[in-house]
Amino acid sequence: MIFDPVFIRLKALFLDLCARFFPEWVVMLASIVISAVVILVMGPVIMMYLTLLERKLLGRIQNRYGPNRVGIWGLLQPVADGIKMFIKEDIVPAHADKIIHLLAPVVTVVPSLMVFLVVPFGNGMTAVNLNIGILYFVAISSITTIPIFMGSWASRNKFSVLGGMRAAAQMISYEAPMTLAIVPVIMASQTLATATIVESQGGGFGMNWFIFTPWGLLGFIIYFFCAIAECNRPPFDLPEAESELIAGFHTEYSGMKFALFYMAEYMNAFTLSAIAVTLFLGGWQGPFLPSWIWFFGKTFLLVCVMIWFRGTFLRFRVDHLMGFAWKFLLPLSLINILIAGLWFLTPAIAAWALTAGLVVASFFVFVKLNKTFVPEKRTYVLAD
Amino acid sequence: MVTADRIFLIPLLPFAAFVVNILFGARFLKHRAAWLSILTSIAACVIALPVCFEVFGGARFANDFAWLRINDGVLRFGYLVDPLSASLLFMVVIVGTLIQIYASGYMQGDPRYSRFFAYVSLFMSAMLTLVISNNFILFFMAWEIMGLCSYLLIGFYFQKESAAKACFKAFLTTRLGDVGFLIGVLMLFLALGTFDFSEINRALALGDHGALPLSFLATSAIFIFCGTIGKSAQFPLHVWLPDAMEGPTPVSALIHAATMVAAGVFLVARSFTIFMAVPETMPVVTTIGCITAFMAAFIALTQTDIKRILAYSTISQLGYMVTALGMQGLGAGTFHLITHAFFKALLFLGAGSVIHGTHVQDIRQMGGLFKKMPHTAVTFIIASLALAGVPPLSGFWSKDEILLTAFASGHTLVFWILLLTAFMTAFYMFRLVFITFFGKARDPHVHAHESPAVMTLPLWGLVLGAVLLGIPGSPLMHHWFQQFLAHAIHHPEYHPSAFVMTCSVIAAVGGITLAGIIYMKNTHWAESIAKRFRPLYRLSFNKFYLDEIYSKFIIRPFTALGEVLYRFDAKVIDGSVNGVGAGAMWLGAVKNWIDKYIVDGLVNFMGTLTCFLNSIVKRLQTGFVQNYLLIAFLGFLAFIIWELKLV
Amino acid sequence: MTLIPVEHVLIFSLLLFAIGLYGTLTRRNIIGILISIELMLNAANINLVVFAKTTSLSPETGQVFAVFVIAIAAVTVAVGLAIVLALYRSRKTIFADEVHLLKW
Amino acid sequence: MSGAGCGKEYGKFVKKSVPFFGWGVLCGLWVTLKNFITSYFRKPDEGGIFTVQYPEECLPDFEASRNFPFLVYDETPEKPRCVACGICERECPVKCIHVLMAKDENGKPLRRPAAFDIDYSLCMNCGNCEEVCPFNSIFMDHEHKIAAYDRKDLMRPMQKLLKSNSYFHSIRPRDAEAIDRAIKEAAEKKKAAVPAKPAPSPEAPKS
Amino acid sequence: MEILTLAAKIGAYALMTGVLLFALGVVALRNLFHSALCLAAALIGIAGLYLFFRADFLAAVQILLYVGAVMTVIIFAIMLTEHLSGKTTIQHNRQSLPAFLGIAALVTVIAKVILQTPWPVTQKALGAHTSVEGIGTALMTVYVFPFEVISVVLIAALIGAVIIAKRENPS
Repeated sequence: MIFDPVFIRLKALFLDLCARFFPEWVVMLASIVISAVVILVMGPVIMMYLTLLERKLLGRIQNRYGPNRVGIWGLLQPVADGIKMFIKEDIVPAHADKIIHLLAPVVTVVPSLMVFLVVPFGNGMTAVNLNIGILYFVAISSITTIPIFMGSWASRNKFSVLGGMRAAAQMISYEAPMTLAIVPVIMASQTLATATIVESQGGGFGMNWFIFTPWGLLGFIIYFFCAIAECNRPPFDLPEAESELIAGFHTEYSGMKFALFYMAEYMNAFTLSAIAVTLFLGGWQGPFLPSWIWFFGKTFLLVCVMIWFRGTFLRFRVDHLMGFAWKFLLPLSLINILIAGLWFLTPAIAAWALTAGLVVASFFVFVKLNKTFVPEKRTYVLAD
Repeated sequence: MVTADRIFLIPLLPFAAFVVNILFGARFLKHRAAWLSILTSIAACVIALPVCFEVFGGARFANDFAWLRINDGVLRFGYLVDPLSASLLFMVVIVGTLIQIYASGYMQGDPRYSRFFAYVSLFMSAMLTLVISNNFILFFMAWEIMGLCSYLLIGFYFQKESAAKACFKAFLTTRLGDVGFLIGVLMLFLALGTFDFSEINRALALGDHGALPLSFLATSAIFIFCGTIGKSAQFPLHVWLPDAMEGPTPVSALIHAATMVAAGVFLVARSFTIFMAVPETMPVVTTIGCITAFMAAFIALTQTDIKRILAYSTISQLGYMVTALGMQGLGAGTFHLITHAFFKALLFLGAGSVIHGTHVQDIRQMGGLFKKMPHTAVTFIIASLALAGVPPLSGFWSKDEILLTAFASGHTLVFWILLLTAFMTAFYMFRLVFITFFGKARDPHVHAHESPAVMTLPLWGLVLGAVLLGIPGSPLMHHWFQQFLAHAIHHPEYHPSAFVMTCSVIAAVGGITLAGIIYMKNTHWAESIAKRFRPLYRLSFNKFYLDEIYSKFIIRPFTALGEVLYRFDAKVIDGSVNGVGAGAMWLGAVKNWIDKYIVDGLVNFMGTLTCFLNSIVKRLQTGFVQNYLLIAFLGFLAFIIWELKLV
Repeated sequence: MTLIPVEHVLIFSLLLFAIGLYGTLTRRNIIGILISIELMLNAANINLVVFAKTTSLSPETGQVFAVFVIAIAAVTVAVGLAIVLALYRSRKTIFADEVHLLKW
Repeated sequence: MSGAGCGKEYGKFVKKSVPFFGWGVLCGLWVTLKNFITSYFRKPDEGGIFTVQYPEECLPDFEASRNFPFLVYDETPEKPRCVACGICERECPVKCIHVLMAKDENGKPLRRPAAFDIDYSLCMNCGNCEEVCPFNSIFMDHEHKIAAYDRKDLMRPMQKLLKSNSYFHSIRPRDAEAIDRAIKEAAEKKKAAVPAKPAPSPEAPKS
Repeated sequence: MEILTLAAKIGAYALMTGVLLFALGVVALRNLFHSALCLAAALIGIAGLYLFFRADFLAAVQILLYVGAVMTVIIFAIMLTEHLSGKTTIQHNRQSLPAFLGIAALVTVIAKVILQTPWPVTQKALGAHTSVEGIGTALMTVYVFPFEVISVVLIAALIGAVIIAKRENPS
């Protein structure tokens, strides 16, 4: 494949060029800067086109066209939106904590961008191949609650505070099953480094992807639900539930600050999908096409699924949301670790039968256990 | 290694019943709690009795395991079933089981039914452990658990203030003796370097007194005897036992008549070799026992509460046993211990049956119960005859054995005192019998009825023991029992003496006759004598002492003496036990309120002083956490600076 | 670690600890106290890591213990904040010097 | 349109049976997925996209829809049907119609308007003027793209308001024919009874 | 490479200074929310220092547990008790001066000790990344008992916290 390492070649070429004229440390710096710049540019661009993609897909699902006026197929729509955001008035509430109100959206974007560091975009295309890659990802993405808190608290608005609290509760709750759903993958690949995880899924015509094992499938489902909840997308968008909280934690934000929140959210959606692809869907593994095309293709497919979910499902109720995380996903993910352990301990055929049976059985057991809530039949006096 | 051994099960089964009853009894078992306790007791019986008979046949069981390792010393726990413990074991399992069966009827309907049986099971477990234990530490642990059970069971009706006070008193009083016991055991360990009975016996048999002088061993023996004084209610620590009658009657029968109080005597028997090694201690034991026996019998003459009479009788009989042991009469003492357990338990259960049937405890309100409660009355009278020492019942043989020991070993004074005591015993027992069961019903409000079969059957069971158990120790079987014990611990034996037997029979029959003369004819003498001597008996302002001979010749001095002794008991000794300077009070005559004032004043002064000091120091406690932390930190800082020698 | 002398890191953690201690001693708000305690724990953690790195111990040892400390810190915060909430609910205050009933 | 169909479809899935937990969720996903795919090839009335790309394409207006009023002339703009009676001016709730009757040199009214202005920025499309006009001369137009940068531009003078009868026919054919017929009948009746005063037909069908 | 080393050194010292400044913010700021945010910043800075010490795993754990979980919970509590952390209330108690003096003494003493001690520096461990496997192995072999104990403590604390914070009898 010629096109596979094309970006790597380009960078190496540039660095070679640098090395002829500058001392070594400049080359290193340049290497760092190039990766950083690529990520810094890629993040917002991806975000912009995700908004467009989302609007188009949602439109189609609702029998509409979606934006198609600005540019061909509406391709310039995000640019137009961005310009609109820039020129909008920046409103700060009178009693707001001004510094934190300003800091919150800025801080929001940082972890979202930092996560790109460990995403393996293609064969050899990981910005930094940290040996604690997945842990790094989990750690960094757990920071995102704090800027949300900052924004909601600094706004001095009860809707904001309520939204912030909901966001925090939700993110903490869903982080636990998400992390636990990752554990079997780490067990299988014996490493935390993202690139190595992808490599361990190679070969076998894609049948070595972790999603094609019982525990992988269950883990993927758990992870994916948690990912949707982590980036506050429907049906888990309680922190910004319009009908209850106006706009949740960013009620008091407008203009570019609002855009930053928005950007962080969409970049999170992208990175979470990308990590899902890395962990369960074989990352950049795939035949014929360049690895990065496979990677982006799979990632965008997952993003499309997220949008599809948004177009389909209703918003959760708060108690259902928490119950789903703590009473269903968390025990299921714990059981999943056990199942994965059994998978590695038993020979192949038996492992399939055993683990698949266990997955299905535990799924239904937890369904049964969670069905306890039966609301009492209510009679209203006025109705008589 | 612990070998799995059925004998370990004997105490563990009741303990299991205790655990189950205390945890689940109140909620799940309820009235079935009794069955659990009884079944475990019966199981313990089933295990223990064959063992006992094997020992009677000459076998001997011992087993132990390392419980605690301290440096190179090993403390081994285990059991030792030798003739002495086998005979006790035999007595405890049978009496305990029968009393529990009885209690399941007696306690029917009590709100804390299951807790009662939990306590009783715990007690059984401790008592059995004590009996078969092979060393002083295990013995002492069981001893203390029994003390706890006694406390819990005396205070079983803790809503009654008198019961609450009584359990408190019992616990504290026996505690005095227990501390002495512990000190004695530790001294013994210092002297001989072991707690194990067999090793102690072996060492002493070889004449090895350890590194320390013989007087040290003697002191330790006296201290061990303190345990007996406390637990077996010997003078001067006997005051708790009458009060302990506040507990449920089966408890009085089991703990405060048959088993626990006998444990003190058993302690002396267990450490008999120690006493034998230092014969100088023997007179102490004899004296204490003798005083106890006589004094308690004296007090019993004037009591009106049925259970208190029996309690004083118990004290008196325990005094008998201790006296016997003091005269090196191990066989006699132990023999009396076992026979006494049966007929005294029977007496208490009979008394319980009477109380159950009449709902009163005062014998002046009873009368003529013979026809209404035939089973109770017959068994009670048999037991009374046994206690009085009428041949051929068991009490006769064992008491005769003690008198024989006293007579033959040359303690003539002791012999006559004991004989007098035997006479008084017969008298007060039959006073009780005649007042309670004969004559006319005195209180029209009392409607007596016979107790249910679950209560009367154990009575008949105990009657068997009370009647037959004298035989093994009697001349009829050539003092089999004494010889049996002598296999284990050598002690002197004496040939039966016709003179002693005659004296004993005369004392018993005389007492009974005197009681019969006075109390079977009281009705028409009563009123006239009551009018004439009313001022003299103001202290006993009840209505039963109206007989002429009673008032002229016997009762008046007896009553006075009894009263004096009783007061001596109640005020002086109780006071000393309670730590209020009873000696000063006694020496300073009756004005005890002055003493109280001084002592209280001292206590109050100490309290005020403490309060005053406290009011200064309490400023430090601000209730403010960070302040504490700051102070702690500064202290730590000072420590660091000091430690690093920076200053 | 080759770059910075051990002494400097130790002084740094000492200062961090001192600041945390000052906060613990003087903050009125109980949550503030908890926060300051976290600072002290972190100072200790830094020392654990540094010592394990610079002595003959295996470098994992210090980190393992730092992980333990972090877990314990989480426990502290969870229980502490639960107490704070209960306190706030019952007494409407979370100032340490207003909760001083436990005296005399 | 397609929404009702979706509901029915969804109900069909759910009611049949619930084989396992999450079946309803999958049914919902299937419905939206099908909607998404069919949006590419189905026609609007079959469940495809029903959006009308407005500036480029419009839905045909309903015949009876009404927007802003205009004046009808028969042959030439010089001969409007309006006789400047002023009834519409009086009846207009927002007073957006201003009529000035034409007069000859000596001040005699000429039964035609000299000026007829309607302020579209005030008009609220109520259609009262059309209903009250006895001469069938004022009607509601379908024209709606009348945005302007200045409010003055919305002030329509008579020249801009006058539109031919054929235009009226083109937007509201049925009404126009009925009115033409009525006018013709009235003219014939007038011819038959020459002396009689020409009167408007009270039976003029107005919608 | 010299310049990179220098840069790293400067970076580390800057990080330390930053952490200390934020720590000062934690204890000095009157607004509790601000000091909590300062704490978060300080903790992230310390995680950076861990990275500098080549303790990647610990850095990630620091961020995951401290910043992600502990800080969130703290801020949650601050929000629930918010009106007490406003600017108007006095946020420091009366023992500031003695505390300050004592701590100054402590710092002096320990700093003296630190500077006087000849610190041994073994060369073998320096610069090497601590492997995650090594930590895992240590946790599961040598330190498995404390590890399990901590799990039990965590569970107990979790249940305890729930019970303490639970509202008494909602009816």
